[in-house]
Amino acid sequence: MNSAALIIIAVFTLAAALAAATLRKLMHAALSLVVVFVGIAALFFLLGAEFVGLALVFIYVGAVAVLVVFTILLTPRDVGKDRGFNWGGAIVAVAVFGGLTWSILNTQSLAVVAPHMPALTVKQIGKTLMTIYVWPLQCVGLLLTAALIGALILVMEEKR
Amino acid sequence: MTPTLQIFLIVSAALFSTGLLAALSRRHAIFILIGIEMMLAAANLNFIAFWRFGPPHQPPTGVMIALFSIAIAAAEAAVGLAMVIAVYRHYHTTNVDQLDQLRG
Amino acid sequence: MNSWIVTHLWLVPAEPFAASLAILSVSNTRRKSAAALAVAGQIIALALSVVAFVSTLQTHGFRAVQNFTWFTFGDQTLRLGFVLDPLAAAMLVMITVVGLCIFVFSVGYMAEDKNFTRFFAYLSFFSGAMLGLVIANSLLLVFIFWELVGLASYLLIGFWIERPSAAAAAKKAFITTRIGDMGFFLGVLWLYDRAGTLLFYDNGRGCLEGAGLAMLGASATFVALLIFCGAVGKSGQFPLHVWLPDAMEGPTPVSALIHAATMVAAGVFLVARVYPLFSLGAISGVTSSLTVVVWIGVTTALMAALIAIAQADIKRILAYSTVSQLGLMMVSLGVGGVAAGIMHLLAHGFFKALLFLGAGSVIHGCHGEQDIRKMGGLRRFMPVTFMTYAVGMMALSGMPFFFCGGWTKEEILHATAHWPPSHVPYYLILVGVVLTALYMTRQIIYVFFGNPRVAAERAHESPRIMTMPLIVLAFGAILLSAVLTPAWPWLHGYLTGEPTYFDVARLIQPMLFVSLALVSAGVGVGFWIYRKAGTQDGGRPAEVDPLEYAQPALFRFLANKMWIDELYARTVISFSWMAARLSDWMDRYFWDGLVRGFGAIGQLFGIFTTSVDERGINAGVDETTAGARGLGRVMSTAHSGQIQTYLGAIAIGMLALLLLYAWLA
Amino acid sequence: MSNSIDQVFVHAKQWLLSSLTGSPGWVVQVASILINIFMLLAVFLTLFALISVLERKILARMQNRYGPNRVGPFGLFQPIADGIKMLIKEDIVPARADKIVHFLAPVLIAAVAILTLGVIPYGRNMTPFTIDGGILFFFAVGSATELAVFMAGWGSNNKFSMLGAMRAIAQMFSYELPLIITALPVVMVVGSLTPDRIVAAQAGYTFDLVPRWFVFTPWGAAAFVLFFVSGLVESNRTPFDVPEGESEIVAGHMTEYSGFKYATFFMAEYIGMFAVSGLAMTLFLGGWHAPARILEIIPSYVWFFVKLGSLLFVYIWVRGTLPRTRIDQMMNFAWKFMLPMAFTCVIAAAVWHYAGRGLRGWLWSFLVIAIVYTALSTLLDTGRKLAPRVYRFAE
Repeated sequence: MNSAALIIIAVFTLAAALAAATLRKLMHAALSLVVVFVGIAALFFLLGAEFVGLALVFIYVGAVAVLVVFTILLTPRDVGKDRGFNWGGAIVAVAVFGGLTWSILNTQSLAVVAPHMPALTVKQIGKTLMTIYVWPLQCVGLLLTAALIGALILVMEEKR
Repeated sequence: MTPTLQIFLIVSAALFSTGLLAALSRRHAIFILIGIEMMLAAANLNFIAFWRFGPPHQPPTGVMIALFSIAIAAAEAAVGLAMVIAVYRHYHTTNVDQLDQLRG
Repeated sequence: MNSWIVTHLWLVPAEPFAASLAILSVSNTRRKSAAALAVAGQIIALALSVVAFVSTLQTHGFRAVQNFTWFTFGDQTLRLGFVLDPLAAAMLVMITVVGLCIFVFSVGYMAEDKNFTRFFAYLSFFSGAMLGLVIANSLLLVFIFWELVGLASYLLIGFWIERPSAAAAAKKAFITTRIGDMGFFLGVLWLYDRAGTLLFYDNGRGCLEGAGLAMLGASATFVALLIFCGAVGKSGQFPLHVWLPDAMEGPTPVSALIHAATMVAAGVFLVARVYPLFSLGAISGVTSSLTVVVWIGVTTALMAALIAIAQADIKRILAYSTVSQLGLMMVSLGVGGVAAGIMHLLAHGFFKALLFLGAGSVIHGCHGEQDIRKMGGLRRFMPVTFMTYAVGMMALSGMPFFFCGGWTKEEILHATAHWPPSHVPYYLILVGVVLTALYMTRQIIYVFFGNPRVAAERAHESPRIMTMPLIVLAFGAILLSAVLTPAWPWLHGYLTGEPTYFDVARLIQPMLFVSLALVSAGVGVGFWIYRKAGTQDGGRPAEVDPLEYAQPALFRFLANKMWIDELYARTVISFSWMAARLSDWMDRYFWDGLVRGFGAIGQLFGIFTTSVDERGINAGVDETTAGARGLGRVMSTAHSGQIQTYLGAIAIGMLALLLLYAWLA
Repeated sequence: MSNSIDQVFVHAKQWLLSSLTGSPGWVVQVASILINIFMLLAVFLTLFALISVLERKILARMQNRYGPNRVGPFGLFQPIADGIKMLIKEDIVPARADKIVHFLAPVLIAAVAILTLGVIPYGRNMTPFTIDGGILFFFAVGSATELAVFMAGWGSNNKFSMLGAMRAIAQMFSYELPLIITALPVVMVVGSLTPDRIVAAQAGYTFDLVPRWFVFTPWGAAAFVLFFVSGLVESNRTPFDVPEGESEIVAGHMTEYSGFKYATFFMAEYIGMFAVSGLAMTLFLGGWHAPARILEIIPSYVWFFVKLGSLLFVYIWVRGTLPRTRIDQMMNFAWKFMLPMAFTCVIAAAVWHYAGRGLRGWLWSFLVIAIVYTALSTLLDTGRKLAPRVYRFAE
């Protein structure tokens, strides 16, 4: 695992995340979110979870990001207007970050390096998904169907 | 120097906090969703990291949970964005400060 | 072919049922298609019946069953089935032939009716139910079809629903037969309790076979008598015969089909079907249950024949004669002449259908008039009807040689004469035979001879479609006698499974002369008494019956059906009325008072609790709610309604938990 | 002999890398990647130039014209002239445009198109980017095209651009489903998402005659046709070029682009076409495998480019033949026909597998597809018969 690559990707991702949280234009923030997800996918690749990284890119860049930009398109009134910034939220976020970092750094059992591990193949994931996790898989399928129908009904024009 | 688990966790914590920042500080409803997506991604990063740094030759539970979480997050995003559109249609605003009909 | 018809025997009743459904589903203006459907269904059923009949000819005592499981409850399985044996096959052919004739007749008779299609739907429905009844191999299935037949009868008697008398007659028929069916159903239950099966034949395990009968033991008598209750109701035996004459309110083809040829025969058929139950443990052919059957039959036969003499309605006379003949069949079954009884049943089916259709033709010709005293001299206007009616009358009277009724009646007399316990039934039946000839002679004289009276003046012959079935049935009644003669008793052998051979010497035997003498006597006396019926004679006015003039009290007794209806009205019905009044009174004053008393107690308690509630509890609750409301007002300030506040609170809470955990660890 | 010709590029790369022995591992890795990228760009940009001029020539021949024939022999240097023209044109950015997004859109779309090329096996041992989930990578990266199109539409701040982008996204989303689902049966049958494994699974010949390509199974043939049609849509080619229909919305999301940015869009479209064709070949047409055993002496990469060339010719042929469809017809076709048929292919592949992959499986899976196809075409029949168009006012 390459430290240099990790640092580059992490800095890139976090910068994009900060941009997504603070950019004034909503569209730019949404596109920054895409960059964040590409960065996270890269981190997944770095960690050896290629399949999850590809799935993340596939779902977030291909679907969720387009949904977000479409929503921005469909709610045009507030786009581009600055609504101010709630500094209280920033304080809370910084406090949470501080608390988390403090506890992570103070937990000695976390200061481990990665063990050697055989590569996780797609086949392996598929087998696990179809054996141990077959019920969760079905439930997720049901959930996605329900979400699809629910989203459709929510945005459907009301008949008069 | 090879990275330890702590570095990944701190990256994840930073991402989580940034997501929290987006969700807490911005007024537009879509920012809240963006923040939530970032927080979920941070959680996924944690899962993957813990799997990678955990004992080898185990079922890849962390990976599985990350996959399911991605799927569920996609559903959440779809419903959430649909709600944003529905709310916009009804109140003609996406500013969450104005959506306070449930005020006590 | 053989096995095919056995496994597909259900098709026979299915055809008329299907026809019925089809007719109900077409518009009631499509009369031709309705009639065509009904007749087609009947023809197919007839063809299948003939196939079934032919297959039973192959061996003596042929019997094939086809059983299946209807449903399973717990570890019990309820099995139903169909049986094909000579009894069923003969009945199938008789019902379909007679039924077909009646269907065709109805096309002409009901041509003017506005509910033509409904009539044919009911008729087909009835036919299907009756066919199902005769091939059922399970007492339960018999019961099901039995009730369907009852329903069809109810619907058809009350067909002219706009007439109050028809509706009342339908109700009377339905309720009276239901009384008998109650006993039948109890018998079915008892039999199931004892034998554990309701199948008649099931490879030796059926309730009519050795093992099943052995399990019954002494209870067989009671079971048999309970089943006989059903037969009494359906076959119009004393004391439940009262519905049958009233059922003549239905259209005449219905009377012919249901109340002469087929349905009322169901009771006789049932007794014949479960005959092993009756004869279980017989000593020289006599059991207590069979004795009951004999005495009921004798009473019915004689009583109905007597009543028939004094009736004026052409159909009522025939109805009482039906009751009488059914009694005769019961006697035959009771004394052990099962084959004779069934043969008489088959023959009766033909000639009684013929007589009823003839009566229908007469009524049709006289424009709806049913009173024989208003007819007369019709033989000139309605020659075909007269000829066929005469054939039917001869057959019914029991004229030997050429008419089927004669041979079967003679055989019944034969069987009764040798009944060990008593000779009384034999002599009473002889009287019945004479009376039968007498009242038939009376009827024919009134209707066809003499001068035309009020209703007969503009009479006309019926159309071809109505006379054709009459002719067919008349030929059937004559030709049937060919297989009934003692010289070649083929039908007897067919039913009993014994081989038959031809012996012309057996043709001449004493009973033949007894029979001939009795019938001649009856006819002769009839001609002598009624020679001047319908005309003024001495001091007697034209409209008064000769017998009434001679014996007014006796005639009134008979004309009023021996006051049995009135007796029932005074006893059974008034008892029910009294019981109902008593129950009503109890309900109104006794139980109602109790309920009201309890109510009052509850009310008092309610008043008490209300006061406690209002004075004591409410005040406390008011204080509490006021406090809660104040607290809620304070708390609600935290509910900003803004999602980000909540989210922030969650984040702070998470942080606090983290710090708490870190502090503890 | 044939083997060394077959592997000549592989050996060349190894020879180049061998000069780096002694350097740290990551240097060699980076060098290897750079060589791959360089080769990919060199080959496919050349191919792009070649195909762009060939398309014009072929279309011209189909329409009884000459086509470009002025620059160089047979007009072959036309792309160079076009390129110079594009480069020196003024780069116009609308004043109200979202400048960053407007700039990033062509970059993203080109990057995505080139990335998808990376996972396709071009010959024996010639896959630039070997990854376990190559097919998934292709679709995952390819799905970013929609985002780029949206960025172009949004960034231009022009209603034609926005409308074109909406149309493009609608049709790409709709046809991405059949595209991915028709790839599924192959993945199911091979049991791998790796392109190399999929190509390897199609090696060999039935009866030494018919190659074991998936296109020769009923489900494979049906899936190939569906995949090809979806590919046409994904690369916005005629008859599905609704998003940039000139007569309706100028040039769709590319309306506000000029000069080199426009050229980049153009290039991305062609490279996307190459990539989809390459994937179609990998999945169904046996990749770089020769169509007969005798022809195996010809190197694998030659076969790949021969097949690619024929597929591209079909693209051009279709463009020269068919008129543009209406957007509603396209959407109906996607959801009512393509998607059910794609699922049918999955089922038919399963049937083929469980019926023994032999003649029996062939017949059964053919039956499944035939039944569903017949049912669908009966159900979707609008009853409108095709007839010559009647010009009421023109005659």
